[in-house]
Amino acid sequence: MLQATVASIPEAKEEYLGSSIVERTSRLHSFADLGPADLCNIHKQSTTSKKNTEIGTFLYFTGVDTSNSASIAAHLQSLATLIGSKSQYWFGEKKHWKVPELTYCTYNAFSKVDMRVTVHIPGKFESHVVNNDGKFVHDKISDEELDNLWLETFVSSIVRCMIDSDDDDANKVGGLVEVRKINPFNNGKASHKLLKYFIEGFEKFFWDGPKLGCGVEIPQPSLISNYLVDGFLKVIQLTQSYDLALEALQRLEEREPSVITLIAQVLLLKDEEIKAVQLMNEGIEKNKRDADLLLLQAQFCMDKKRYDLALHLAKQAVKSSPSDFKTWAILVKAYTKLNDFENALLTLNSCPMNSHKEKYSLKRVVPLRGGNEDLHLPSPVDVTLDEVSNLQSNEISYEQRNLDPQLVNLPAANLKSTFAKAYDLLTEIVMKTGWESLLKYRAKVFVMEEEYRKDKHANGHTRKNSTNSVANGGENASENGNASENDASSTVAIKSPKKEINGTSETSPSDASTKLDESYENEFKKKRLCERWLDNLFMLLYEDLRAYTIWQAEYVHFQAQQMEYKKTTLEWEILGLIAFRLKHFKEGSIAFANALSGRFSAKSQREILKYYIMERSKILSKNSNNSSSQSSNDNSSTYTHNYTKIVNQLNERILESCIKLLVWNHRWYVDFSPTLINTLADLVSKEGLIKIQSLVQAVYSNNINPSDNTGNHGITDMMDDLYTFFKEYESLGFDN
Amino acid sequence: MLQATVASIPEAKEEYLGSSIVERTSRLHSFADLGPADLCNIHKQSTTSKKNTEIGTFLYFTGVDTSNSASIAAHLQSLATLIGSKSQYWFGEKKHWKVPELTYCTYNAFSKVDMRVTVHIPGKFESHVVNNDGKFVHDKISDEELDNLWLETFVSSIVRCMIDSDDDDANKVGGLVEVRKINPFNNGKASHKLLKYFIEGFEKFFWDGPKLGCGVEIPQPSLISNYLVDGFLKVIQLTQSYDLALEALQRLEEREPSVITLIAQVLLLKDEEIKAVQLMNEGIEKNKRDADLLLLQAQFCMDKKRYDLALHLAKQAVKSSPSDFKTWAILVKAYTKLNDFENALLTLNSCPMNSHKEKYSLKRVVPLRGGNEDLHLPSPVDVTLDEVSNLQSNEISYEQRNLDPQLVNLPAANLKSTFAKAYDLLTEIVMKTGWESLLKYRAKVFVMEEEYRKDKHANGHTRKNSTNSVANGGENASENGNASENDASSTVAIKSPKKEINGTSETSPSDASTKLDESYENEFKKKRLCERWLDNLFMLLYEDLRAYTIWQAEYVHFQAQQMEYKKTTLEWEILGLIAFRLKHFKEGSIAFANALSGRFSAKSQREILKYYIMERSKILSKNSNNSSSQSSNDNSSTYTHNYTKIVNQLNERILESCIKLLVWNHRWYVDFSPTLINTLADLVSKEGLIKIQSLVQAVYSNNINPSDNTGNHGITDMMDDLYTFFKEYESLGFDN
Amino acid sequence: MVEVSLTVGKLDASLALLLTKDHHLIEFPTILLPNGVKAGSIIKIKCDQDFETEKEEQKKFQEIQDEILSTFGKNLPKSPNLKI
Amino acid sequence: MVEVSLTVGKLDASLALLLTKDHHLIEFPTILLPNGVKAGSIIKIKCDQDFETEKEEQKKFQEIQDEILSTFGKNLPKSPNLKI
Repeated sequence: MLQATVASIPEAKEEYLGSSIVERTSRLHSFADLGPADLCNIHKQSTTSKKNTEIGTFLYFTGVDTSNSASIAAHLQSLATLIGSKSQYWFGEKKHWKVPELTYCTYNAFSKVDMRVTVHIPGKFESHVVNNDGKFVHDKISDEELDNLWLETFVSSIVRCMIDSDDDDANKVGGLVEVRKINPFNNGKASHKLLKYFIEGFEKFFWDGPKLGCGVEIPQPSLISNYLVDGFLKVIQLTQSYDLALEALQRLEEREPSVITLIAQVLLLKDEEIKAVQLMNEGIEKNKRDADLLLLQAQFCMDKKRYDLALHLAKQAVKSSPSDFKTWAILVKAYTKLNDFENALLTLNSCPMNSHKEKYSLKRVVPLRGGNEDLHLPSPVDVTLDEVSNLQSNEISYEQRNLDPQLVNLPAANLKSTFAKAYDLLTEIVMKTGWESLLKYRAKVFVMEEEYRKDKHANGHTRKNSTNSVANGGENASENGNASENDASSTVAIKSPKKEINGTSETSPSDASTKLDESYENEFKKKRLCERWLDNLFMLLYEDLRAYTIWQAEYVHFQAQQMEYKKTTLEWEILGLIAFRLKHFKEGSIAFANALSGRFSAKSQREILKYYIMERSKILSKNSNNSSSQSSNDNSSTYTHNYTKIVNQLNERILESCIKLLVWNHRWYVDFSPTLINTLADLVSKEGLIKIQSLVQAVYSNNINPSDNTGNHGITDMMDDLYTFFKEYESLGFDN
Repeated sequence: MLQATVASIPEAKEEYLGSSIVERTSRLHSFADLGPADLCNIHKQSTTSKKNTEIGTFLYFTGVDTSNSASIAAHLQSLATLIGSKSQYWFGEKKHWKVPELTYCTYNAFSKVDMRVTVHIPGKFESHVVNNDGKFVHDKISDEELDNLWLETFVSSIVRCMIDSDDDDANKVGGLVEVRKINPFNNGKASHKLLKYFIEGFEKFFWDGPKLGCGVEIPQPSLISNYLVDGFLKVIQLTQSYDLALEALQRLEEREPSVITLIAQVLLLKDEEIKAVQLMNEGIEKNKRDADLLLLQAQFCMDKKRYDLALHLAKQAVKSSPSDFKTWAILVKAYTKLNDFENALLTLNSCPMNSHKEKYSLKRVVPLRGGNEDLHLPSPVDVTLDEVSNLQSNEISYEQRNLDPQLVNLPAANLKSTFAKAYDLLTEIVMKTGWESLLKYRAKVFVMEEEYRKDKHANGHTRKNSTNSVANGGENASENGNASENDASSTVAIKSPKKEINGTSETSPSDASTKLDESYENEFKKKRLCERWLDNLFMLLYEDLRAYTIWQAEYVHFQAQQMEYKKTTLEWEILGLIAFRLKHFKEGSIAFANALSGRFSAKSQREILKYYIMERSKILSKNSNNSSSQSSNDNSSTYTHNYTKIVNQLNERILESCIKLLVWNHRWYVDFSPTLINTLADLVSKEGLIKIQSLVQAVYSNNINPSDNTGNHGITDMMDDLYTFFKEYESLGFDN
Repeated sequence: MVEVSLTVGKLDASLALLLTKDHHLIEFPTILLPNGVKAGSIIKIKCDQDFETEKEEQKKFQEIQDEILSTFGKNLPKSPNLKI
Repeated sequence: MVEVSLTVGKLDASLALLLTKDHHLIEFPTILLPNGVKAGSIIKIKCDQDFETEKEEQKKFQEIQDEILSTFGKNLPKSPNLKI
């Protein structure tokens, strides 16, 4: 197994000894939902310097076993040993540290208390419970209550480490880097015990799940939709422990019928499709307004390409839960798939927006007073792959400084929450209609907000003010005359017909209302007002399409001139992201491949990995159709040959992408990436572990090509860890 | 006339020569509505230092004549002469400056351009027009267009200086202090020309008025309600030029019938009540849905104490413009006056909130890089009154540091926009009902939001999200469990009955909706949901009442013990503000008087001035009733004697307050305070100029009591300026 | 006259969310819904112009205007303005 | 059945603001208003439960459920899983 090294521990300097704990305490009352990552405070003494001065550092953790104080103490002990075992470069100086004391804080999101363990070396360890006000409440707690608090804490920790998205770049600008992420379930036999303990905790605290918060698609957490449930399902998928999950869920269902949705979800994960379908049907018979179940059934029908059935279910879901974004969203999707674009736009316009919520992500609790100067970010040397590990940040900042201004800050890239999801729905529509037709559909169903901008109505009394937090671009532009005129000239194609009324008469209230009264009976009455946020999304869509079109046109032009179309990695990456937003996946994948041919980029790598997986599943589903219809065909064997070749190629690319991303994550102290593990598990289930092992062995045995930036080290060890994990949980394909 | 001295010019140091202009240019695109104050950039050379180094400073102006480039050049020229005429202390060093160059920028809010004049000394002056993008567009403009731009600029300037509230403390913490405010109409004969020019401009640009924005009570500016109209009416009131105004408005009315509201307003200002009533009646005959006119008529009936008539008009106003705050507000007031508290609460709950808008106030355009270290804030010595001019800031900061924690940050004090106005409506209700009855009325008409907190509905689909920017206290508290529990214990009296459903079942969607279905038909159906912001206002009201009650109880207790009830000026001031918010004006005035007995405070002085005026008008209206009914009474002469004494006393206090505030404003470079001028003009109209003059002469001849902190200097000169103004515009009473 | 069929999507304390066939979302006060309506119920709404009430209200409003005019808009003999 | 009288306070492109006697403010789609209605008009709204349509919709929904079950919920003979 890969042993943690001292170079895998990032640290930040404290302002004064213990200040990070003081800061955390002062912010306890502001922790919402899942709360922040665990915090570890380390006291360090230099053994080399004469004076016996102590300094304090801290870092964050996820995935550490927090099921009781003893296991945390053991973690701290081994951390102290690790740091004390070797000298290290510390802000340019070689230092040998001794660690006399460490404190670990982990947030119990159920009871809203901070659980803390302090280890003295040499000496004993002690633990504390700190409430929201920063007061120690340990004394007032019975042993039984304390056990319960620890179980809650453990469940909170696991949910946090599962929900914390590994889609994001581990090293994004200004983000949290002084954090180490560990796989909580990759600890041999012991982790089986932890898994069972977690499922036990899930069952026990299921009723408190809403306390942990929920994602952006629903306004309020419910018993069935919340982070506890999300985390639980992710654990089940990761460890493929479907039967354990089903047992627990069936017990819960006896008390709460709506749990049936979760059972059906696990059955689908387990590939027991028929059982799942039957169960969903039963559930709906019992409660035909169970929106979660209707959604699941609708999604199932979408996956089966029965959009007609999905449409009916989505309609019923909307009727059952009209304030949820996700019920409306699937209705939009169904209409889009059925080419009913007018209804798709009307339903999109009715989607309830949720501007106050953010996706869960780990954030700094202790601010860095000295900025990045306070950070000690060593490079782990145990696992390296030259092109990934040697990436120079000055190269990236050069690209940033010289970025094509057309590509800077395309506002669609910064959409958040439900606005991002609504944009996704809109691009699905434009993908099928094209821009010009989309505008026609829009004009057919909507009266545009700007025709009514003067309208007093737009203020207190409508839902429109929910949109004020949309990307700033649009809002600012409309606030001052000139800017919006300039804007108009650049996006002239997007503007709806100019107002005919002008100046004077338009602003006269009596006048305007008379005008409206006269005309409303005809055209306007049949149309609906386009919500301001949707209006804004059309604007952003136009900008994305413009950037995309310019790129494609330039590319053709350069090809005609037989000139090289040169872009930096960062520029290719942005173009790729635009293309992906617009669902031009092929073009996007070319851009990402170009980006990666320049240098490694985690984002491009992750996006192209998605593309490979998408392509493979397209080919696999085409083949399963072909194999039934063409089995008697003459070309069968050539077909099979080609097919095998393409799939093998894609699998190799997927494996390569995973490995590069694992190395990148490892360099940034992230040794737990559920998405990548799931991708590899899927590969193992399709190809068998033996084949994967030998592929890795062939390409990544240490130090093959040290000359051409593909030199590497430790990758097979890193992968061995994952093989062990697959074997431990008997992942599909682990035994062949 | 009071000549400006070099000590009346505050300055701020620029980062580099001309940087203030660069900053302003870069922010031009973000100027909204009226835009910021004029900016003056000054280049200064020290004549004493050997090296010929130039530094740059800047300050803001309002009230400068910006009707053409020559008048601005003249203003700059005299500023340069003033600075060059004398040496001055400059950051602790005696310096003699020469000014080789000055630039003046003034924003044209109609055409959204910045008009600039630069004067070189010696040399010529030049002017520029800068558009939103910071580009010079002077070349493309014809002479005629340029004249038009200057007229727009002048009107913008005058409106800015009238709208800029002089209610606010001139020297509030963190506010703009590097600004000098001048009375644009106190310039002898010349100012008559300016006044005519302004009215001409008003008439010409009336149709573009909405471009200048509007206050918080309406969501969007209209032709009749906007800052241009507000500024116009203020100028008319200040200069009492009603006939000029009526001529212009009558011409406008021919094209736009809704102008009738403004004509009626001017008639009321002019005290031509019967004409105004007839005109309002005519206007309503023509358009019975003219909300502005209905509002004016309703307000008139309120003033006449005919609340029954006002109620009908307010109802019609709401029906005519249901998205305006102000129509609903007067309906609430009418119900409150009629003791119909249930309807008062229901209509209050329907008031459309406007959380995005702020009151217009002058803001910094050029940030101070070095904070207050960059500010040169000399003390004018030409007009002083010891207790006002010698106020020490360390005394105030001592009081701030030692402030009673109970009085720190009472959230009702920080309400903004329509929320502050709604709170005012609520305190009017509680003033009549008392707290306990108010709670009963509330329980009778509302279902409380918290009973439905889990409710998904509260998200995208209701008007409730308009309230998210309400004072943070409430919002935060509800976001994390413990905090809101703590909160509950302190405000337990305000909480509505605890939820009966608990934990598990409450969060189960299917379950909860069944429960609701069963019960909604009875109680809930008849009640209305209390908007979250109103719920929050109840909370704030409770806190204000608690603070008020504690104060009153303590006071009684101390009196019983014959002990002195000791508070600092700041504490008395806060208590006074609480009392005023709660409409306990008598108690508030005592608190302000106590505050002012400790030291001068502009805020307390302003508030107590309001109280004196309120008291006087109460006595005057009581007397006009008495004089008709009791004229044959025996006590008549004693009554008249007492009455005269009280009114005289109040008038003296009003005069004293005005003078102190004028001195305070002058110390902070503010030589234009419309509210104070109007108050004094009112005094002159009641008492005659001669009496006021002799009163001032008697008390404020220079240097009477230099020993007891009432020493003064220049006050009679300052007042002479105002007398000249009154004479110039023939204010009522100027000639006796 | 307009008649339309709507589904009750959600039922709150005072507001119901109604859905039209073409995905209009309407906030509707529950007080205006017939008894017995539940989330999931379908309701029919008929809408008619009410000219009679309009006329009545107009008349009442005219009376108010007349009263205002006769109370405050006539030149009454002014009570002498006492100067003290 | 519930019948209520409302004033049209404001008429927008697609939404009208209606006011009840007791100062409820209702957003109402203009499409549901009768022709000829203006700002200031008074309208009558009648609201009834529509049991017939409820039944129809229920039936249609049941058919969808049945189709889903018969299409995806029966143990069909699996097509052989070719391993290549």
